Amino acid sequence: MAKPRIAFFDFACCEGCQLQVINLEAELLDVLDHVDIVTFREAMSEKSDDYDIAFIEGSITRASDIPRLEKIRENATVLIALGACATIAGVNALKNRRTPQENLRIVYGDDGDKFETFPVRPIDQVVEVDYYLHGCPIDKNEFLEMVKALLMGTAPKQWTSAVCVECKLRENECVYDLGRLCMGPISRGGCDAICPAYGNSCEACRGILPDANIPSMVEVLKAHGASEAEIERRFTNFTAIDKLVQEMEQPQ
Amino acid sequence: MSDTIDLNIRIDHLTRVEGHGNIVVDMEAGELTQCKLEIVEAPRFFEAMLEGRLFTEAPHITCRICGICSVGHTTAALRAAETAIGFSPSRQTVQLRKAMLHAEFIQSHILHLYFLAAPDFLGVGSVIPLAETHKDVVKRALRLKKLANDACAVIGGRHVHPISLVVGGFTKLPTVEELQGLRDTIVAALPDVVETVALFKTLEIPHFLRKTEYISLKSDEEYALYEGDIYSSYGVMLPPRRYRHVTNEHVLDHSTAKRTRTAFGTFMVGALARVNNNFDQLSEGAKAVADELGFKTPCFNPFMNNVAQLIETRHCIDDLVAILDDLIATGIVDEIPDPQPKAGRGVGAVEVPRGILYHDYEIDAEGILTQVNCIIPTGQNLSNIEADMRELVHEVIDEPKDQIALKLEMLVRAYDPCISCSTHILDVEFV
Amino acid sequence: MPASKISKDDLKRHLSEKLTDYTLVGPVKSRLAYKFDVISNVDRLEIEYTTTVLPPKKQFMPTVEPLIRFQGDGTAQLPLIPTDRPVALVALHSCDLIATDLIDTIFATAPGDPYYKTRRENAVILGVRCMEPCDTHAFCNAMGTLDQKGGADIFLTPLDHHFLVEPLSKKGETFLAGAALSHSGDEDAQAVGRIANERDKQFRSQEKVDLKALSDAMTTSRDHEIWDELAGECLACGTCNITCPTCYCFDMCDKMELSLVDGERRRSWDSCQLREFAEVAGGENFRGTRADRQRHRFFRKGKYLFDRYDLTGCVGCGRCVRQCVADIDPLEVYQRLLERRSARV
Amino acid sequence: MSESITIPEQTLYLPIPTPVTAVRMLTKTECLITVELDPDRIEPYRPGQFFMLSLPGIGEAPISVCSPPEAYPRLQLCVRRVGKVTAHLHQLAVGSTIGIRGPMGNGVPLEQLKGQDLLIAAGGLGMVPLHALINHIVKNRADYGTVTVLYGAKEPGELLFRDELLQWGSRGDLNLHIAVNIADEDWMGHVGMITTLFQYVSVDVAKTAAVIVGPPVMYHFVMQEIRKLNLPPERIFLSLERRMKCGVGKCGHCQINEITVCQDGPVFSYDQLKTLPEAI
Ligand SMILES: Cc1cc2nc3c(=O)[nH]c(=O)nc-3n(C[C@H](O)[C@H](O)[C@H](O)COP(=O)(O)OP(=O)(O)OC[C@H]3O[C@@H](n4cnc5c(N)ncnc54)[C@H](O)[C@@H]3O)c2cc1C
Ligand code: SF4
Ligand code: SF4
Ligand code: SF4
Repeated sequence: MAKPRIAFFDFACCEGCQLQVINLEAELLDVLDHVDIVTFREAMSEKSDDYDIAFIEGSITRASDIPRLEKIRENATVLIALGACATIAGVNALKNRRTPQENLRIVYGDDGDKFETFPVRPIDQVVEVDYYLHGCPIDKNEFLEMVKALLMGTAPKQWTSAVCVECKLRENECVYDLGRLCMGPISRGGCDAICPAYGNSCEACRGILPDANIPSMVEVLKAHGASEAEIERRFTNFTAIDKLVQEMEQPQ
Repeated sequence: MSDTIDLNIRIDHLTRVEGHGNIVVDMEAGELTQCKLEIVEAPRFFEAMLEGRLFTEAPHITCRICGICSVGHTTAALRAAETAIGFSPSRQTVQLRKAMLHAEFIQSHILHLYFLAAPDFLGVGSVIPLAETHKDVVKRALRLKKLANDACAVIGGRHVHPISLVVGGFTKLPTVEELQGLRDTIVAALPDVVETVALFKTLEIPHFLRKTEYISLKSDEEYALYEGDIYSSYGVMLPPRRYRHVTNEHVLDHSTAKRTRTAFGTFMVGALARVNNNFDQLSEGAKAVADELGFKTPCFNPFMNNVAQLIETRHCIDDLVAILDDLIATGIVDEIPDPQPKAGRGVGAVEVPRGILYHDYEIDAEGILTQVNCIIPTGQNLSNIEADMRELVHEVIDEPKDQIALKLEMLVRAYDPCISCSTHILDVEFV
Repeated sequence: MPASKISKDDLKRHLSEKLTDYTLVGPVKSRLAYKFDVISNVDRLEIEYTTTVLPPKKQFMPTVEPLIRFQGDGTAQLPLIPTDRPVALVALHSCDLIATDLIDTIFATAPGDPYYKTRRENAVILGVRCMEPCDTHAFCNAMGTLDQKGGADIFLTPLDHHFLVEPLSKKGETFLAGAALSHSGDEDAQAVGRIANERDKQFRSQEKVDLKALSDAMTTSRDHEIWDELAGECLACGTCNITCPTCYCFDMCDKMELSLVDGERRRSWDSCQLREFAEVAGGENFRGTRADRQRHRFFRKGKYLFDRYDLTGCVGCGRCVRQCVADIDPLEVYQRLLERRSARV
Repeated sequence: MSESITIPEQTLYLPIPTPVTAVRMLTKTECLITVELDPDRIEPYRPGQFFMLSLPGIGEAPISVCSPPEAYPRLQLCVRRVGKVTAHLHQLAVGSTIGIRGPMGNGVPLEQLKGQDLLIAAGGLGMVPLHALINHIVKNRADYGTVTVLYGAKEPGELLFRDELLQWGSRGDLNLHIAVNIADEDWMGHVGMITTLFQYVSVDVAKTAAVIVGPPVMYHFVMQEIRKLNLPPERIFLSLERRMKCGVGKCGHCQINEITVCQDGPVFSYDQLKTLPEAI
């Protein structure tokens, strides 16, 4: 069987997710036994338009990104959103809280009009996405599992349970008990609760679960002393674009 | 001879660098009409995102500016925020942060040397063919990289977007046993560093000299990475809060002082600048590496930035071991960070692998960020890269076009530019 | 066997000596909470502690464990569970002892679970009496599990400077061989009685839950408004199940190595509060709402297991309410259900 | 029944490698897989029982017995492609090996059905276990009284076992009624929900048992019709589908009240189900 051909592409992002792939130090060479990486700009000069699986990193932030992404979708059999920027617009979506003009003025002052920008979108708002690899950054082991599943011709696991599940399985002390707030109860897991395991809050970088009980989460945050503004911040770190969150913010 | 030459070079989406950039060179009848490094990376508006957020969020948001320098951004953010609220972290916190930063230097330099730069010298397109032809070399690179990543995992949870580093200290502290384990693995890896030096000794670094100004941090205490004053090889020393004097001259500031400095031309930050400026404070091991690779200060060859990175890799490994020894000897005390907001302004100036990184925050009494400015090293280097490119084109103009293109690419890559970082690139507007 | 005791130092010494033959597992302290962990230095062991994050069940059924190993040649093998060294599981509270009893019953009911049984049989359990409520969440007294000795092989009662020691099985006696035991007189038994009396008053509720009445109350409470109220609060995060000593549901999934031929079929703890738990092909979900799932959770504790095995599925350890960020409290739920029942009767 | 082999606990979760001897597509989404069981390791099965089919690295899925007990040690399984495991089962090649655990569950109480008139109602994939039952009845026709089979499918293309349906229909000793919700051009038969077939049914309440298998929604409507027939609840049998992971009563996924569907079911009398809220 011919090795599947894999390509990586990046849009607006920090390229940390691609770095996580390179960070698979112990497994990288074995992965290369199973697949051909044909495009990976961050790490190689070779390029090709002939690939089976495309991993897309980054958010779409300007009109000129769209045809490029559409072209990739056309070429690829399987298209995977790699990391929070691509799956849920991630930290980039923070900019959507202001108009593009305001953003340009704040950062570039009078030079602002030299740039094109529009409200940030995750890539599934532009093309169809087959699978999601969530996280900011992605978990490199989850990437490996995804590659294995694809090689076996089966659907990769897409998480539907909360971060708390993995957090408790690791036997972490709840960070609420350490006096911090945490979005773990309503956030998509798959990260092995790495942030709470290191004593810090879950910031929902994998997005909020589709059937999350947002009103109750708000109550929990309040009960732990969070102000309205603080709650708003918690809900918008990585999920400013989340439909559920935006609905919550709509005045009743 | 060159006055009859027409030359057109366009390298779109330069590879093996962080972020998207194009090289454009146009020569008509020997006259260089265009010679630039175009930045096509989508702007990301981090400063705008940060305004209105809480100061404690800054490290976790700004590290997302760049995955490769994410510890660097975290550190700059921590330092800016703590300076603004007038908080001094404990010695233990500082030591652990320095260890993280060292690990990032090792990881970033190794990545650049083996994965991004070496393929040029070995005449291949990437590390992937090397995995076939030079399996041992690739494995060694991966081992060294893993070492750095493991260090970050032990101390901060992970390298890309570290977790436990927060304003005030750490949300979780490593145990002495973990630090001891880490120390042992690092020491065991020293032969890999020696091999790396031996490998780079065999590679031929292009000979190209152009005098420029080197800017880095400088400290009386140590080889300045985590903190220090801003120092120029032309002898100027400035406190971090006056960083705009070095960063903003070209476009925004038209003061007399500025014009004087413009007379010096462009400047370089990064490994070469640091090694040039602070050579004496390197570890003995690092000095030996310099010796072995024939590095002499001052060095005006930008291609030698790769060698400077290798020297620093050794320094960071040596110093990391020293820090770990110190932490193991003193033991780890549980501290729960609890920084309180206070109105103020703070500049965090930190050396990251590619040069000085500045974060400048203004915080109100509630701890809300009201003004944010981040200046990244690659933004500072851009003009210098272009100045080098212009001179290099003239030197190599007689070579075949693909050779010229390759040399230009190698030059740009030698700077290890990190274009994703370029949130503020337009301070040096030239597109 | 006459009542005996051992000084606290001697017990420590004895445990330390046992390290040569036994793998010692007991509570250790992390930052604020305790957890069961392998102990190589007895100084780390905290015999008097507040209930752990996860229950000791993880000792017999790890949170993730391989059930099958696949081999390149297409065959499947059973992973070996090493039993060369017995495990001494130290300082289980009464609630955890009773919970262990319950899971023993279920995982030994034909067909028995070989992995659980192997580990369980390989372990000697040292129970320890709680001399004060471990915190304000526990309600073991209300569930009737306080002071129970359940599946323990040895039961310890801490007094000022020594422990009363009751061996309860052959395994327990073997473990105690060579320990510096001395005779314990009536005054010790009286002291225990006195302390217990004081202790009982400190629990947050003094009332005992009538288990039979609770099961009956549940039978008529399917449409109680409480389920919707709980659904409003519950975040479906699964914490309550994962931390419960009597929950044993698991998921199974395969994890292959990069060779794609070698690999494992693993089971990992699961939670009935998660949306997908009861979903089948075609999208049908038999407990699609949080209300359905909360009801299932509590019925399982108070009714299903009781009806089937005559055991309480809730031992009052308080782990779930302690760790539920939405503060959902089983005791309150039971009381509400019982209230309506008594209002009706 | 032959003497049962007790599964040693040690091999509770261990799939037995079993050769695939035939694979045939029945419809666009269902295929029929035939395997040869190892009689030393896998005991005979009954209609209504199921097996766990296992593929290394992909997972396991509970699949009903589709062939009559008489076929043992041959076993047929009819699989609808809905997800991971089932998709891979569709790609099986003759000569390959799959892992099998089972038989599991109680199965249809054949002893109780003996001598009775039978009303059998199959909705969609529910025909799979009932195919095993009907074939058993056909092979032992004298043991049963009048047999009526109602079969409802969404559309003609989804009808399973079309050849056999023809045979059954032409036997004369089986009353077979088929309904499709949506007809196509070639469909000459009845159009409507399976419930509309009850107009053809008349039963002798004194000696009729009913066996019903179908998707959850179907139970709701079919039970309304069945109740009209006044059959005693203990002579009405239904098979339930639930999520299952272990198949041996441990994993908790298929629990309804105090019972587990995999161990105490999947076949239940209506009598039992009445006291099991949530069951249907
Ligand atoms: C007793 C019993 C007998 C069955 N008999 C047959 C049969 O004869 N033929 C047939 O085609 N199907 C049968 N099924 C259904 C079959 O088991 C599921 O379709 C199959 O497990 C789906 O697995 P998958 O890996 O292909 O799907 P997945 O990719 O895992 O998921 C697809 C969908 O199937 C659901 N699902 C996953 N696992 C299970 C599971 N273990 N049980 C039920 N649903 C699940 C998921 O919720 C999801 O909606 C039976 C189910 C039961 C409980
Ligand atoms: S998801 Fe996070 S780590 Fe990945 S590219 Fe985006 S910002 Fe970087
Ligand atoms: S720390 Fe966060 S993820 Fe972990 S249990 Fe607590 S709320 Fe859940
Ligand atoms: S722990 Fe609390 S919030 Fe989480 S699932 Fe259980 S009851 Fe719901």
